[in-house]
Amino acid sequence: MSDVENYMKVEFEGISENERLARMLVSAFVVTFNPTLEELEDVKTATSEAVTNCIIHGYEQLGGPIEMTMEKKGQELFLQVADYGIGICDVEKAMEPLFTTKPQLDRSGMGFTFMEAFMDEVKVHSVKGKGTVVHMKKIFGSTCKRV
Amino acid sequence: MSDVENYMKVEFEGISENERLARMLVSAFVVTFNPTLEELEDVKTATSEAVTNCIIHGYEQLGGPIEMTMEKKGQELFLQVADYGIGICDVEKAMEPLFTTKPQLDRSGMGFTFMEAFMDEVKVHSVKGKGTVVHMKKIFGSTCKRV
Amino acid sequence: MEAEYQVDEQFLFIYIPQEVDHHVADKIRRETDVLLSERSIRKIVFDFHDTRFMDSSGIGMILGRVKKMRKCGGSVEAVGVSNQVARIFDMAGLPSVMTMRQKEECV
Amino acid sequence: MEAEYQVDEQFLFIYIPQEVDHHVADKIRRETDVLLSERSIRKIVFDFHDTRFMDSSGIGMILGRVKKMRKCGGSVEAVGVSNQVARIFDMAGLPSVMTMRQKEECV
Ligand SMILES: Nc1ncnc2c1ncn2[C@@H]1O[C@H](COP(=O)(O)OP(=O)(O)O)[C@@H](O)[C@H]1O
Ligand SMILES: Nc1ncnc2c1ncn2[C@@H]1O[C@H](COP(=O)(O)OP(=O)(O)O)[C@@H](O)[C@H]1O
Repeated sequence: MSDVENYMKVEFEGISENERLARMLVSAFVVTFNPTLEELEDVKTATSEAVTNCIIHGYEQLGGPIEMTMEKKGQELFLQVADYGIGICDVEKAMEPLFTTKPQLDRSGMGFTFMEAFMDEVKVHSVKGKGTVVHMKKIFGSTCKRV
Repeated sequence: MSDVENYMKVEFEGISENERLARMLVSAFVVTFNPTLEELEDVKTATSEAVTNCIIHGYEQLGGPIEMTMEKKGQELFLQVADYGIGICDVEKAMEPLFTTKPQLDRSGMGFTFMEAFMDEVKVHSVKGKGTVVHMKKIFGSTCKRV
Repeated sequence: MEAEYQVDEQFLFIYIPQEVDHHVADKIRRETDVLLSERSIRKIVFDFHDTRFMDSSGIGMILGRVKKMRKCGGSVEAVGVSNQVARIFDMAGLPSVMTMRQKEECV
Repeated sequence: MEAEYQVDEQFLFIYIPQEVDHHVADKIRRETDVLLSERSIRKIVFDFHDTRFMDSSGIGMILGRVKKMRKCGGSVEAVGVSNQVARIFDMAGLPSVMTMRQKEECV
């Protein structure tokens, strides 16, 4: 942890009211990167997607603890979002655009696609019946833009 | 925990840059109480005092983890701020207005006084060499105002 | 933070709030479907003038209404879409299934 | 978020930022003391027009400057104090050791 300049770990209840809270938390942490408006929106959107997935898929709307960890290393943000819910059987399949297991709830299947589009790195670790962790990385002030 | 409607636990590094972060976190949580501007300011000020004390006194500006816990029960907010720092020998003395052990840092000794003025309850548990927890309670929308 | 609804003949205007996440999208979905079952609506106009945040839950809610309206020969339109929201629309391919009009913005 | 300083003859004007906590107060304390050691200042005027948050660290910083100025026969004044900040000033008894002028506010 020696090269971590700042960090924040948060745990909160997995209810949909807290999706907004999660975006506010990540915004509060990310201001120290002096982000552009677009960078801030990127991180807020990715956070919203990951937290929503814990609530709807991980806990199937029955609630449970969500953990978010943020670390600042130079201009890099490491963001983790975790639940202790049902887990994902086939992560590769889950990450395909438009794939969703909850079409009856009008899910678009674009959650992981947005996370990948807006962050510089997205990795998912999931164990069936144990839970899911999404690891994301964002490099602020990078000159290479996505196409 | 059955009557807790919502909660948030946060851990972050005890550096002065994070005093502002702590106020943003508590503000984000407290909006769900639909607070008046004055109630919001009260809680922000009390949080700022407690977190600053962990940084300056608990960790003597050398850093260390600060934990904040917020719980919503109806219109009551339970706010805890904790450090694992040097602790307080004489809590009663420490809570007296104008008492400070760091006059050389231009401390006013008004931190605990402000916490008590702005919150409905303040309790301090501290163990020398182990750390300090400040438990605070705020009742939102209460008609009885402080004099 | 609440959506507002206005029915004018066969049009349903939905004024979308500032932020559309799953919590908000779910509420709009339920409220809209009540209106669609009670009134004979041919066109939904989503008004995004106030909206500065939307995620994939908003996309799902809109696509669901597009499907529903198509079944009865109706249609869906989005107006006042900011650049921020437009990039989400574009990535999800929404402009190919519905009319989208962007907000005029000074750059 | 940074304080600004202006020296005019023997006056030091300090424009206080929006929020004054320990982090900010400590910076102002250090910057002010450098100016006080370099220039011959008789009066410090803290301008609080922009300030909407202050805690006890701000009080300590101001009281420290009051003591310092008194030693050399100088004084300290606060102007543009909002209701929010004034209630903090009052609780700490600042008005009894320095002049404080409140901001005109519509209630
Ligand atoms: N935290 C999670 N726990 C369990 N399953 C998940 C989780 N996150 C995603 N999934 C699975 O991955 C699928 C795709 O997710 P995503 O791309 O976000 O689309 P959507 O949320 O619209 O379904 C989900 O439908 C679900 O089956
Ligand atoms: N978290 C803490 N750890 C150790 N000591 C503390 C802590 N909080 C307060 N104290 C002690 O209590 C005293 C009074 O605190 P306070 O009223 O906030 O005034 P101030 O911070 O201006 O000194 C401090 O000077 C310090 O000795």
